Amino acid sequence: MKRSLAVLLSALLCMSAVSCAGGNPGESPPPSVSSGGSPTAEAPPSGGEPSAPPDASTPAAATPAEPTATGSVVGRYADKSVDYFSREPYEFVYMVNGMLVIHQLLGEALADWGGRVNYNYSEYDSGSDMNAFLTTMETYATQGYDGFFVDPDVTVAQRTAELAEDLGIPIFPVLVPMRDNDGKLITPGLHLDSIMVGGLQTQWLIDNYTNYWGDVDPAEIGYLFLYASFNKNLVDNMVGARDKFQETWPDTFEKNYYDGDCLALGVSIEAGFDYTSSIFTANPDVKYWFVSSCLEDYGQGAARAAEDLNMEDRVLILSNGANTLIPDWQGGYDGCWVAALHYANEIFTEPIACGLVALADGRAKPEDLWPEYKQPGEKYALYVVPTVIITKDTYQDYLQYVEDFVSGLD
Amino acid sequence: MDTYLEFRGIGKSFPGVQALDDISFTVSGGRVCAILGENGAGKSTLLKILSGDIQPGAGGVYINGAEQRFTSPYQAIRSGISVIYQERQLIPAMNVMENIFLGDIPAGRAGFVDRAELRGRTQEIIDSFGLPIHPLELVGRLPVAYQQMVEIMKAYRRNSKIIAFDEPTASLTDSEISILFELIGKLRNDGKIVLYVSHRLSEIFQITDEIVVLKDGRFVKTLETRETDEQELITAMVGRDIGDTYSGLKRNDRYGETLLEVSHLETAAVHDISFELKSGEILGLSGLVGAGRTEVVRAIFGADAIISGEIKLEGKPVHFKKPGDAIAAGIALCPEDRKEQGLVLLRSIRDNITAPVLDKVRKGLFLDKKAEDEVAGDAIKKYSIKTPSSDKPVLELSGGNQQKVILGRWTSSKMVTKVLILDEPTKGIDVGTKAEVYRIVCDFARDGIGVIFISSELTEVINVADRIIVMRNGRITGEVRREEASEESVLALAMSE
Amino acid sequence: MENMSAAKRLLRSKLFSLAAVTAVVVLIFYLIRRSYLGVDNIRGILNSMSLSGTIGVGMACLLIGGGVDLAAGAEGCFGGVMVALLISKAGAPWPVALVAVILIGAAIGAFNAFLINVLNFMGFIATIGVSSMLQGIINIITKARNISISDRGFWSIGTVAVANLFTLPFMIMAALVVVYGIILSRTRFGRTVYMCGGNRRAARLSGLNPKKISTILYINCGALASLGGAILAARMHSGSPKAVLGSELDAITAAVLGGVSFMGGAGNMGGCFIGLLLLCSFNNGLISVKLASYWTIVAQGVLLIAALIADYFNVRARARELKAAGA
Amino acid sequence: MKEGSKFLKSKMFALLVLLLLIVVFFTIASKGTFFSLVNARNILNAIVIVALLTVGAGALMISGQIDLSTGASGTMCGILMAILLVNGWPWPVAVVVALAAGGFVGAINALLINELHFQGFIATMAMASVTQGLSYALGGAASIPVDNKVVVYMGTGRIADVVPVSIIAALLIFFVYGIMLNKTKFGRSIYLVGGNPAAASLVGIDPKRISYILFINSGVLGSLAGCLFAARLKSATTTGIVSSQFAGMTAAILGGVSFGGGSGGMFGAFVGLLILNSFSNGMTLIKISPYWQTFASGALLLFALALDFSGAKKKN
Repeated sequence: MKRSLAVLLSALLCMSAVSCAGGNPGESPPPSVSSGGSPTAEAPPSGGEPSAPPDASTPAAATPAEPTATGSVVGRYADKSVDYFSREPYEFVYMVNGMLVIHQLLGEALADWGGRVNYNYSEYDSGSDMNAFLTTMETYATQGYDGFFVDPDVTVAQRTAELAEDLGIPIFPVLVPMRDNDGKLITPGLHLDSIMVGGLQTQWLIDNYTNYWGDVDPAEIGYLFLYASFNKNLVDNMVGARDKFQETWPDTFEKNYYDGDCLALGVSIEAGFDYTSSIFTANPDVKYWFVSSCLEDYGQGAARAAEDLNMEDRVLILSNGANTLIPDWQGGYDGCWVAALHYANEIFTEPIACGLVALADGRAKPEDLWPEYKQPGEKYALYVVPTVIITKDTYQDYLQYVEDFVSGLD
Repeated sequence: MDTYLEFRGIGKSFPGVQALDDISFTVSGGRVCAILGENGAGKSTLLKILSGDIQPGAGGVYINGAEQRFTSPYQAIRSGISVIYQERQLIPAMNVMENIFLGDIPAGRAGFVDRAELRGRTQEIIDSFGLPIHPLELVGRLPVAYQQMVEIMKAYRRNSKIIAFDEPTASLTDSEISILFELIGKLRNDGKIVLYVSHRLSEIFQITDEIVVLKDGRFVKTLETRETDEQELITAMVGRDIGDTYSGLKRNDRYGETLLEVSHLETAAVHDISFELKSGEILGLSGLVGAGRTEVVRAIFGADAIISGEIKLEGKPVHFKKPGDAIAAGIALCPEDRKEQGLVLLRSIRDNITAPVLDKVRKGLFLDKKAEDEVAGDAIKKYSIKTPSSDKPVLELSGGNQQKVILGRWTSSKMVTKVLILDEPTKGIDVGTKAEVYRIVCDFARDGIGVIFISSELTEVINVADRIIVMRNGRITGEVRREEASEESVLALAMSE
Repeated sequence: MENMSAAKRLLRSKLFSLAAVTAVVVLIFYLIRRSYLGVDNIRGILNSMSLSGTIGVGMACLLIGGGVDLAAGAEGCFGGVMVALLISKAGAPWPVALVAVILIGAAIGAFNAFLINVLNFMGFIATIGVSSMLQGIINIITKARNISISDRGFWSIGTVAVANLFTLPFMIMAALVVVYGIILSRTRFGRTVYMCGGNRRAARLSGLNPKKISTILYINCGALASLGGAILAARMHSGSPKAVLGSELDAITAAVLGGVSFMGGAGNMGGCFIGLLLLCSFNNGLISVKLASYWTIVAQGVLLIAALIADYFNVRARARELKAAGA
Repeated sequence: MKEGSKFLKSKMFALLVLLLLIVVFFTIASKGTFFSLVNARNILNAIVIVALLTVGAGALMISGQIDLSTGASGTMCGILMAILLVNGWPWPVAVVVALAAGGFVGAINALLINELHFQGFIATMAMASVTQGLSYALGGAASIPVDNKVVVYMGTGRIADVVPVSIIAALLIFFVYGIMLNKTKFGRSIYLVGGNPAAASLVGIDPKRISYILFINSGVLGSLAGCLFAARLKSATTTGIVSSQFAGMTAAILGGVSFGGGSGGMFGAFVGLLILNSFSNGMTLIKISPYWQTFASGALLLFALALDFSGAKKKN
C-alpha cells in the first residue's frame, strides 16, 4: 500500500502543476486534445492556410483601396446605430485546427475588436485533430458560449456548420470560407480566392521588376514559387501564380518556371533556405530570379539563401504576409525581400467580428449579411477584403490608414 | 607480515532463498585456498561479494583487519582484488591489448592512449605466459582456451594482492592447465592470496594449500589439503555419506524395446553421434563443459538445426523442425540454464508448469483454470515445492524450487512423455532435493519412459545412469556400463583426444 | 600478422563501400545536372550538413555507448529559441547567449540521463516523453511565433565562409567530427565508450562505471543538439518553434549509414561524416531534379531501412568470421 | 480472471483511485461541466481512435515489442479507403482492402524485425516515414471526401444521441482482446514470449509467429482507427491520426503493461486510456493552453513509466 500512496501523491503534484498553469484562462489560449508531440515533424499541420483575399475589383495599386462604402452596413463597424455596450459581453472563442503564426496574429486582432464591439475573446487549437475540434465545440456549447470564430480543416467545414446549427450557436469562418463538399458556401465569409492571390503576386513582380533591374530580357528571369503540397489553399496559391506567369510570358514558361514544393522539408525558415539555395545553385545559368511564396517563413528562408549566395542584386522576393518583414524594414532591412502581399489584420477581422456580433444580437440572419457581396447562385455573401502589396516605401502610410480605420475616423 | 583476507559473518539472501549464512574464514598471503561445495552452495555468490559486484546482506570483508566497503567492482579492483569469472568478461570486437587493459588503459598527456606502452606491456605479459597471441588480434577471433587465458592475463596485469579463479580449467587443454598451475605457483611464491573455486577434486589436491568447504550457503570446515583425502572432502561437501543418496534407488533390471535411435547425427556443433535408448533405461551423457552434450539433445528436440543423420522414435524415422513437434511426439527437454532457457520468471508457478500442455487444459476455446490448478497442484505435491499457492511468481522461488517447477512442467500429469531429457537437473539444488530427483527419475524409468540424464557431476551420473556415454569436443569418446564405471574411467574418457 | 591486416581490411571495407555509394549518388545527380558539382551547390550541401551533423556527432557517441536520444530535435529547437530570446529580449551579448544555450542543452541531457540511468526507463520511450515536454515549453515561451534576431554580429556565424566553399557552421561541425573522432579512437575515455557499448556488464566488472559514462554522453548530446539549433538560428536570423524538429531521425540515419550499430560498441566518426555527406547530397540532389517531394519522404524512410539492412549483413558477416576463427 | 500477484492488484487499485481523483478534480475545476452526460459523450468520442491503437500497442508490448508506425500507416489506410470509395468500390471491399493494407505494413515491420534483426523502434519509425510519404502520394493536397452512408454512420452514428456506435466497437475489441489474453492458449503464449522468448520456444511456442501475428494485428487496428477517423470527419486528410500512436503507448503503459512484456492486461490498458482521455478532456475544459497540454502528455508518459518503474527494475 505504501507504494500506491506514493503514486497518488505524485499524481496530485502533477495535476496541481498543470492546474496552476491553467489558472489564467483569460489570456492563455484554451486547451486542445493534442495527442502527444511527435518526434517526426514532417507532418505540418493542415487546416486553413494563410492566403490573403485579393482585391477583386481593381488590380492592387500601391495605395490601399477604399472598402466599398455602398451596400448595407449591417454587421459592419461603420454601422453606428448599434450600442455594443448595452448588453453583457458575449463569450466568443476562436477555434483553429492546427494553429499557425497567421492564426495567432488574426486572433490578436479579433481580441482587440472584442474591446470595441464588447465580447470576451479566447482561443482553442485542436492541433490538427479534427476529432478533438468537433468534441470541444460540443463541450463549449454546454458551457454557454455565444459564438464561434472557426478555421476547421477545409474538408470538414460542412460537418462543423451542421454541428453549430444543431447546437444553435452562430459561427463565422475567419481565414477560409466554409464550403460544402460541392463547393457551395454554407456561411457568409471572406473571399479567399488563393488562385487570384497567386496571380496578384506574380503580376506585381512582372509590373515592378524594371524598377530594380532596369530593362532585362524576360527570357532571363526564372520564377520559383515556394509552397507545401499538403494543403489545397497553398497549392491554389501556387497555381494562380504559375498560370499568371505562363499567361504573361508563355514561350519561356517551360524553361523558366521552377516548382517549389517544400513538403518533404516541412514548414520552417530552414526549409525555404535549403530549397531555394538548392534550386539557385542547381541552375547557375539563370541570371535573374523572381521568388514568391505562400508562407512568410519560406520568404524569409529564400531571403537568407539569396544573402548566403550573395545573389541579392539579381533576386526579387515577394512573400504572402509581411508580419516579420515590417519589423525588419523598421530595423533598416533593405535586402532583396522587397515586397509582400499584405492585409492589416485589423481590417481583415473587422467584418468577421462585427458580423458575428450581428448574428449573436439577432440583428441579422447569416443569409441577410452584405447582400452586395453575394455571387450569383450563392446563398451567402462573400466579402472581399482589400489587400495591398506593400514595399519598404509604402508600408508606413498603409499602417497609418489602418490606424485611422480602426479608430473609426472614416 | 604479508596481507591476510578475512570474511566475517558474511550473509546474503535473494527473494525466497538464503544464499549465504554467517560465513567466516581467513586466508593469509602466500597460500592457495580452494573453495569447495556442491552447485548452489554459494561459491559464486561469495566471489561476487568479494569482487564488489553485489553487496553482502550481513558481515564484511576485511583485508589486514581493515573492513572494505565496496559499492562497485572499481573499488574492489583499487584495493587489489581481481576475480576471474567462469563466463568470460571480454569484449570480442576489441583487440587483445585493450581487453587485457580493460578498465585502465595507459594514457599519456591529455588522456591520449599511449599505444606503444600498451602494446609493449601486453607483449611482455604474453611472453611471460609463452602464448602465441598477437596484441592487436581481435579477442573474438581467438580460440575459447586463449580467450580464457586473456581473462587470466587481465587479472595478472593488475598484480592484485588477492586473485580469485572461478572454475578456470573448465575449457582448457592439459598444456594450458599446466601453464595456469605454474602461474598460480608463481603468485603463491610472490606472497599473494589465491582463491580457487572448483569441484574437480584432482586439481584441488594438486595446487591448493587449504580447502574451505561450503554447503547450502553455510561454512562447514577448513581442511589442510595435505591432511585430507577425497572421501573426507566429499562427505564434508555432501554432508552425509553419499552412499545412501544413491543406494535407495530402485533400478530397472529389464528394459523394453528400443525407444530412440540416433545414427550418425551431424550438426554445426556435434559430429557423427550414434546411440540407442531403450524404454525404461536411464542413459547418462557425461563430459566436460563445452563437450557438446547440450547441443546433441537440442538437435534431437528440434531446437537446433540438423545437417545430416537420422533419428528414429519407436522405429519410425522422425525429423522435428521445431520443439513443438518434439513435444507433440512425446519428447521433453528440461534445459540446462534455468533462468535463460527454462522459466518465465514474471509469470506464476501455474503458468510455467502448464506452458507446454495448454492444448490439454482447454475447454473449447478457453483455458480451463480448474484443470490448470489441478496440474500445477499435482506437480507441487509431487516435488514438494515450498510455496503458499500456485499463483506465486516463479521469480520469488529459491533455485532448488525453481528447478522443481521445471521438472514438474515436463513430468506433469498432462504430459505424454516417452523420452525425458534432463540437462544438469540437479544444478544448484540442495542435496536433500537431489536424492528426491534421482528417486523420481528412477520411477519414470520403471514406468517405461526412456531418460537421457546429462550431468557434469561424475559421482551423480555414475550412480544414477544405467549406461554412460562420454563426449568431448562434439564427439562420442566412449561408452561405459554402470557396473564397470568409476570416476577415473569416465574422467579419462572425458579428457582423452 | 595476417590477422592484423584482416582487421584493417574489414574496417576499410565498410567505409570504402559507403564512400563508393556516396560517389555513385553524386555521379548520378551530376550526370542529370552538371551544376550539381558547381562550387555553390557543394557549398549548399556542406552547409546543409551542419545542422544534422552537429546533432549527429552527439547522437553517434551516444549510440556507440549503447544509448539513444529521440529528444535531440526538440533540444535543438529549444536551443535556437532560447538563443533568440536571450539576444532579442534579454539583450545578452550573443557569445554569452550561445554559451548559456549550450549549458541549457547539457542540463536537458542530464535530465535524460537521470530518467534512464537512475529511474531505469527505456531510453527511447523516456526521450519521446522529454521531446513532447520540450515542444510544449517551446510553444509556451514563444506563443508559436518566430523570434527574430537583429544582432548583426550573431548573423555573421551564418555568413562567414572560407574560399566560398566552407561555411563557418560547416567548419564548426567538421571540427566537432574531428575532435570527437580523436576522442573516441585515441583517448582512454573514448575506448571506455566502446567498451560500455560493446559489453556493459564486462565493462562494469572491469572497474568502469557505465552509468557515469552514459550520463556524460547524454549531457554531451543535449549540449551539441542545442548548439546546432543556436547556429541554425544565427543562419536564419530567427529562433523558430518549428525549426530542427525531426532532424534527430536524420542524425540517426547518418550515424547508421556510417556504420554505428544499434547494439552499441561499433562505428566511428569518419563513417558518420561520410554517412551524413551521402544523406545531404541525396536530399540536395532530389530537390534539384524536381522529384515530387512526397517521394523524398518515402526515399528518406527507404534510405534508413537500406542502411539498417547493410548493417545487418555486415554484423552477420563479422559474426560468422569471428565464429569461424574462434571454433 | 485474477491478474496474478498482489503487486498488480495494488497497482490497479492505485490506477482506479487516480482516475477517480482526476474526475473529481476536473469536475470541481470546471464547475460541474466535466461530469455531465454530454461531456461523457465527448470523452467516449475521443477514446475510440486511441482505444484501437492502445489495444494494438498493448498486445505488442506484452510480447516485448513496440510499433511506432500505426499513426502514419493508419492515416494512409484512411486515405486509401476514401480513394476506393470515391472510385465507386463497394464499401465492404474498400474497408477490407484498407485493413489489409494496414496488415501488410504490419507484416513488413515484423519482417524487418524478425528476419533482419532491426531494433523495433527504429524499424517502425522508418516505416512511419515511408507510410507518411505514401499518404501524401495517395492523398495529395486535396483531402478526399467520405460520404458513403454506412461508413459515415460507423464514424458518426450515435445511439440515443449519446453513445457513439464506434465506441461500442472499441469496447467490444477491448473485451475480446482481454478475454483472449487471459483465457486462450494464444493469449498465454503472448505473455510467455514477452517474459522469456528463449524459454517460450523450448515449450513449443514460436516467438516469430507470435511477432508476425501481433504486428499484423497492430497494423490492422491502426488502419481501422484511420478509417474510423476519416469516417467521423467525412473526409480523409494527410494529417489524420499521425501522432496518435504515442497516446496509445502511454495509455498501455499507464494501464500496467510493463515494457519488456510478461505483465499487464487489457483491463489495465482500458483504465489507462480513461485516465489519459479524461486528463486531456479535463484540461480542455479548464482552458489550459494547448502547449501546456503537449507538455502534460510528455509528463504523463514519464509518469506512466514511473508507475511501471517497479516492473522494469525487477527485471534487470
